[in-house]
Amino acid sequence: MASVMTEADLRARISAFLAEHDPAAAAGGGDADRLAFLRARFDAGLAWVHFPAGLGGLGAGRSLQPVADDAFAEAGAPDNRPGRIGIGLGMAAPTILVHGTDAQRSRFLRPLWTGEEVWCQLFSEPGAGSDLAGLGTRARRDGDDWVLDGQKVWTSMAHVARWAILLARTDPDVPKHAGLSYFVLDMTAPGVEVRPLRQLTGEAEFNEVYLTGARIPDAHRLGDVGDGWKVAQTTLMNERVSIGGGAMPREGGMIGVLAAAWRDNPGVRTPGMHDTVMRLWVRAEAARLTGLRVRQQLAAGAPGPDGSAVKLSFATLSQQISAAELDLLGDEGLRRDSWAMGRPEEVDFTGRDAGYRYLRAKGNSIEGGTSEVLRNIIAERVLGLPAEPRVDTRVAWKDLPR
Amino acid sequence: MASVMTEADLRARISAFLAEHDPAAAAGGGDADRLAFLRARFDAGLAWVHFPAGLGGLGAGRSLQPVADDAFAEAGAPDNRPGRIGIGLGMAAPTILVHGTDAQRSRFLRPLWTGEEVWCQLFSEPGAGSDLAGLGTRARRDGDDWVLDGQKVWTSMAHVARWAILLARTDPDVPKHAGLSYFVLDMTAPGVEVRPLRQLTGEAEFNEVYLTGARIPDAHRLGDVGDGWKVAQTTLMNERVSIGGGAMPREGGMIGVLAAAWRDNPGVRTPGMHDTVMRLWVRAEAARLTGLRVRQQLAAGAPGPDGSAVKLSFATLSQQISAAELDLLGDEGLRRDSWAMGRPEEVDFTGRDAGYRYLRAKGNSIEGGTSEVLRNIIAERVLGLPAEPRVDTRVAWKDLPR
Amino acid sequence: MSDLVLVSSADEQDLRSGVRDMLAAECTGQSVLAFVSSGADAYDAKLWRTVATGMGLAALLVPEAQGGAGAQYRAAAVVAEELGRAVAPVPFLSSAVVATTALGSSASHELLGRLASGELTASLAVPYGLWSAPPLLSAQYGAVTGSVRGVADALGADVLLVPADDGLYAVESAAARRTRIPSLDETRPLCDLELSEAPARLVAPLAAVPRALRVAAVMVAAEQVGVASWCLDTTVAYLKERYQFGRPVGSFQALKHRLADLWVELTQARAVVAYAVADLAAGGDDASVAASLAKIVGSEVAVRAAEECVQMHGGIGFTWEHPAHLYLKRAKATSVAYGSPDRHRARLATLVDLPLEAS
Amino acid sequence: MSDLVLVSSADEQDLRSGVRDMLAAECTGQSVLAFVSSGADAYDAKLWRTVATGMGLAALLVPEAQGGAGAQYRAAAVVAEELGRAVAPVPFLSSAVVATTALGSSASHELLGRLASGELTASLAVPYGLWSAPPLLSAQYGAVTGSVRGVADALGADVLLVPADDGLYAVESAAARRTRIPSLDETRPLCDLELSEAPARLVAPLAAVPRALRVAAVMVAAEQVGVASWCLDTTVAYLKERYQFGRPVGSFQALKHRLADLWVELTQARAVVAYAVADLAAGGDDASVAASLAKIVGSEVAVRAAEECVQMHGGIGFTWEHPAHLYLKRAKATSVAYGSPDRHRARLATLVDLPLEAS
Repeated sequence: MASVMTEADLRARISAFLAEHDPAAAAGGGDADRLAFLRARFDAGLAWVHFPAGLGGLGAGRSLQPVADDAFAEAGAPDNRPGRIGIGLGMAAPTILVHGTDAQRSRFLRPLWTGEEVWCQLFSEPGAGSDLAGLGTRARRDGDDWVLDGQKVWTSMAHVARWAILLARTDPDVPKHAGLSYFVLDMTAPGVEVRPLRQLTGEAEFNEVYLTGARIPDAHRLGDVGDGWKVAQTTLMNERVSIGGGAMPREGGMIGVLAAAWRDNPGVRTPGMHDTVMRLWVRAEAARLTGLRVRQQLAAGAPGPDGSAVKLSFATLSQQISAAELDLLGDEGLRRDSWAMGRPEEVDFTGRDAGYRYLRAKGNSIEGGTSEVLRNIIAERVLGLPAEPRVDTRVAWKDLPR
Repeated sequence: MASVMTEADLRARISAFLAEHDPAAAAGGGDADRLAFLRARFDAGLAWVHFPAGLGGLGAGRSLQPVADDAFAEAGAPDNRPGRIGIGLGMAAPTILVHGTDAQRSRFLRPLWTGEEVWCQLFSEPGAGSDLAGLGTRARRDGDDWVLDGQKVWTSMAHVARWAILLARTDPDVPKHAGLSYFVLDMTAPGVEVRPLRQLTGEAEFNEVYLTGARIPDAHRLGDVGDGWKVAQTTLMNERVSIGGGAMPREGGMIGVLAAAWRDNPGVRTPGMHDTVMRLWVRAEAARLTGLRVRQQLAAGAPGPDGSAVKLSFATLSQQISAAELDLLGDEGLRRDSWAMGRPEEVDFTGRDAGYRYLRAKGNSIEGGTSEVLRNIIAERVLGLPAEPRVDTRVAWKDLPR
Repeated sequence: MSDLVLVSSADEQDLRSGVRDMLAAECTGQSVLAFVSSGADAYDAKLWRTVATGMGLAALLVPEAQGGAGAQYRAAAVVAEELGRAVAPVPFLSSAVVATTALGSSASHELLGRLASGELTASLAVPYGLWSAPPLLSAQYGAVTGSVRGVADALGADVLLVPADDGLYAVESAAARRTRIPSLDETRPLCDLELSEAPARLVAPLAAVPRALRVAAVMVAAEQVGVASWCLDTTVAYLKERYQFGRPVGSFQALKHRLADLWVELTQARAVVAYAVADLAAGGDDASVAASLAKIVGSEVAVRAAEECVQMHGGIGFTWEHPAHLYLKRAKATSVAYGSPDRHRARLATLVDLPLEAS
Repeated sequence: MSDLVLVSSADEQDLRSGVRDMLAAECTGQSVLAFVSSGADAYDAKLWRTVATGMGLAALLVPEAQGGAGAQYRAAAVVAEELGRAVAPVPFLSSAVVATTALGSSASHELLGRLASGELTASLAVPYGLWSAPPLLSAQYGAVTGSVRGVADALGADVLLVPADDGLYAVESAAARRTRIPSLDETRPLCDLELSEAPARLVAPLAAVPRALRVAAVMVAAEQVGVASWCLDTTVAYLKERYQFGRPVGSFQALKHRLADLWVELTQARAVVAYAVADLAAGGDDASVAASLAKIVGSEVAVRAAEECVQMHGGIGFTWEHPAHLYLKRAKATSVAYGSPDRHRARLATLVDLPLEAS
């Protein structure tokens, strides 16, 4: 079904909108001005243009979104701080759109997009990392509510989030994939406790979330009872697309940091390190060009599987490059800015000091799907290699060894 | 049980023997003189001194063998051309010693050691490589004989061998490990056909052996019917010990070839290749020192598992080093001596030209147990990591998918 | 440069299918094996007629004025990749790419028309591993004297293009003494050339050589992508059907992960080569960087894929009868052709201002 | 050199057990974590008393004449390895190995006796990454002036050994301005030193420094073997008990193969370090080559083991609460200590006649 909205149509609508709503005034004004502008943009269907009319969009093609974003940016309009609400935009919103009821869509999407309400994701558990479907947080039905007990982990933004998307076990007596349901949890509800989770960089980007009798109204269930795994696929698919995504110039990202370190420190150069730097430069440029090609495939409507290559090589490269930077700098590279426990709301993998970059990069092959899981996915879904013998798919969840 | 034989005892016996049998005359004489000398050495128990008396040995400690070998070599005595009869010495002999009847030991060991009779090994099949226990060559009982049908592969020396150690399936109705028996096959028997197997170097070191109704008297069975897998373990254990074994000086083996290529060709040096050469030099020296340490552990009677590390890294290194040599030499390295199909009886991995070395090294991670199988062994037997789920150990061999 | 098109057009996909179908019929693993085992010919003449004349692919890089198809780099890269996938023993790279590009730098030359039609083949008389300035022979009174070692496809070429003192000369190959070298990759045989006052015509300036080498690096990288892709596909197919331990070998996770990594590397090589080809097609703003990148990444993935192909086939991969070794030899030989990855990284360092020495 | 003993004696095995048992009681992952998290101290003073005084291990490299145990390199390597296995925050390496070796080069010095007893600790005032000639401070009229960046364990040292114009000087550490640097490895903190006419005594010739660095490279390599071995053992144990997909994670072949490779590398590193230590103990015929080899191989295996340890622990390995990161930081920091593998490969190239440039 081809979209009827053309680029010219869209530009006309944006011009009209901007004529009525002064972007500069909104950007220069207070929070209320900013919010009013964003709400108006949403109501005009210019938020995510590929969403349906009435939900912040115009039912336009996905490829037109950059047109809108660029036009608003050029006009100096305030943005919705996408770095802060990435989980809402990238994971919760597409899931609510596909699996939510009309009431859920109307309630959640607008404040999600404007940034009034921050979202977080309560999927991973200490006992369920790569094997997400093995999770054990229980949701028991009680009247019109569900009562939650369990522990979630690796939750970024939980300490500022208003809402969470959450996966819980509603039936332990069936095989693990069949006993899950998907909910929206009010993070301000009683029985929800958020604790910072300090990571090896010293910072605490993430949280642990303890659920002790926390209640969720059944109206905040997304999808049918027992369909949680299916609903979560929508979330995870969108997560993978969003990681390692943006277009970059040559020497963008971590390789630019290493190249600068090389250029700025002629005194530490050696032939061996030169070889290392050049090998990494080539790999980084290859990865960058691959990303460029993936985006062209997407734009051409032929989304190949190459996106998984992008995420996998992003992790490997960021680790190798940050390690090489430390090797290059020698003991000067061991000097950190601080070990204090910060709580950053946005993460810059290339930021701070060389030690931070090296340590933070270790997370890139764990968060959002380990590199091992990604290799399994490539081997089985892309190359069509056979699965390993499975021992966990036909047994009731409660009877699995753990 | 400590050996009573001391090094001094042994040296005295050797001196006495050499006084009676002129080593120089034997070495300088014809084949008959050579053979007479070797037979006498065997009969004096100075062949493999750790073998029992009467079977070429003195029941001495294994660590005394180098004393005997060195003494005979220093005296200029003829040797039994160990490179040509390696399979007999390294694999058949220990297996016959442990599992053979007295009659079998008496018949086979003496001409095996003197080199009168060359042995080969008929284990691998086209359908059973890493999964040796899955082999399909059938042995059916017929009176006092067994009748063999099947195909064996990767048989070095089959074209000159008089005898073969052979593993065949005597019962397809039980799980695969339980249905095997172990035989000695007369390679001159009717129904045994040997064809050269050309390999990617252009040479044919190996053979395929076709068995079509070939008969083996039951008296040439080693171990009980159905115990073939157990008997084969003795053979394979001895194979692994013998691969990658000998002591080497620094820059011995493949790394010496690469180092010489570096020193002899200043015109092709680059910083990048220098880094590669140095990395490999370090790895090769580390592997060499590891071999030295393994031999000290063996001599101290504490044979650690480090021997598997030696075989695995030998394969990896020989491949990387020979590849680096080609990279270093550029198009000059592409010049081969010849593609003619030779039939070498002894193999020198470091011989011929750079292209030969690169190609031949590819076999090092396949022959005598693939590197993948070796990694499984290290992971499970050394590190104690759990086995993968098995689907093939409780099913009758004939019902396995293949 | 980010508006270069890195994905295939429908026409390019059609061309790919056409070439692949033809090769599936006329250039199988077994036929190449038979070609190499006999060691008799310099190239597969029948196959070359189909490629060059039948399908008109020798004309892709010949200017239209000389009867060619114009500088169709994107199409030529498709052909190079498919020929690599089949380790086809034909002089497409050496004659239709390298020699043709070198000649094409001259204003016009009647030789080009004959190369375009497939009537003649030519070979640039430089060592196969050349990546910088060529060794120059001596040219006097319309005759060339000297020797060149290890020239690709010169054995079967009708014309040699010889870099000499003041330009590139064309020499009838019959006027040269050619000695075939048993070469690691017998699908692209090397020979040594001796010229003794061989009659020669000046056909292009010496500047034609580096340009031809740049195009060669890109096209050989496309070929390497084809080599790698055959190796990956063949290994995956084999591991699906080969059973050991009661399971398809392809279900073992260690192999799966290595193949996943290989696929990632191949995906990246495709993108890098697509970029280098697109840049050439668009006029070559970034030609030096792109060519070196492509040659590095293509060489590495081809060698790795071929090595994994041999290893993962186990014993059968080590035999002469299985075609895997043809790919291993091609991959390793082309990895040093027109400059090894190491040489190209050194060049790249200068181009992108990451020098070893302080400036 | 091949008659050097590369396996442990019974005495060495007893020493290893003794140190390991003590550390299991007094230096756990949780105690080191608490030490690092507080960031208050320069080293764990209580643990150091046990190591240095209680077990007498500070005396291992002190000559017998100065109240030490003689140059017991083999024993010192056992201790270094076990302290590495526990990422123990004590100045054994910097004081009992590096400073002691530097001082030991002088004929005799009363300081040595006090270092041997554990009464005092000392630190050689050179940058932690030093691998060639040290930066020299200025010495005049019995006082030293200048600064040194990034000195290991100087923060808690009583005495600084400062390389200056004409020799190595001893300075009371209170006479220096010391600034603690938040360092990647807080179990061996770095600080910057500023000396302004600090009273100083000449205690050894400058030649003491390269010798101390050579011994340091070997002993830090032993420590790295300990780091790697903790990482491998801990990962293997975790993967046996951690279930995902209804199976122990350690049954997944891709992880098994990576750990098998790591074990091979560790086995080799053990052999290389054993060789370097045995060579030192035997007088050091091959000391330069052996030290560089050990530092390269030890650094690489420690970093790889620690990186695999973090990765294979998944999320928990990325947290502050799990001790894996202590090993990652120690491994990475010691990989540049006393010269990175890259620097040592460059040195080795000269030593074994594999020069980059034509001679």
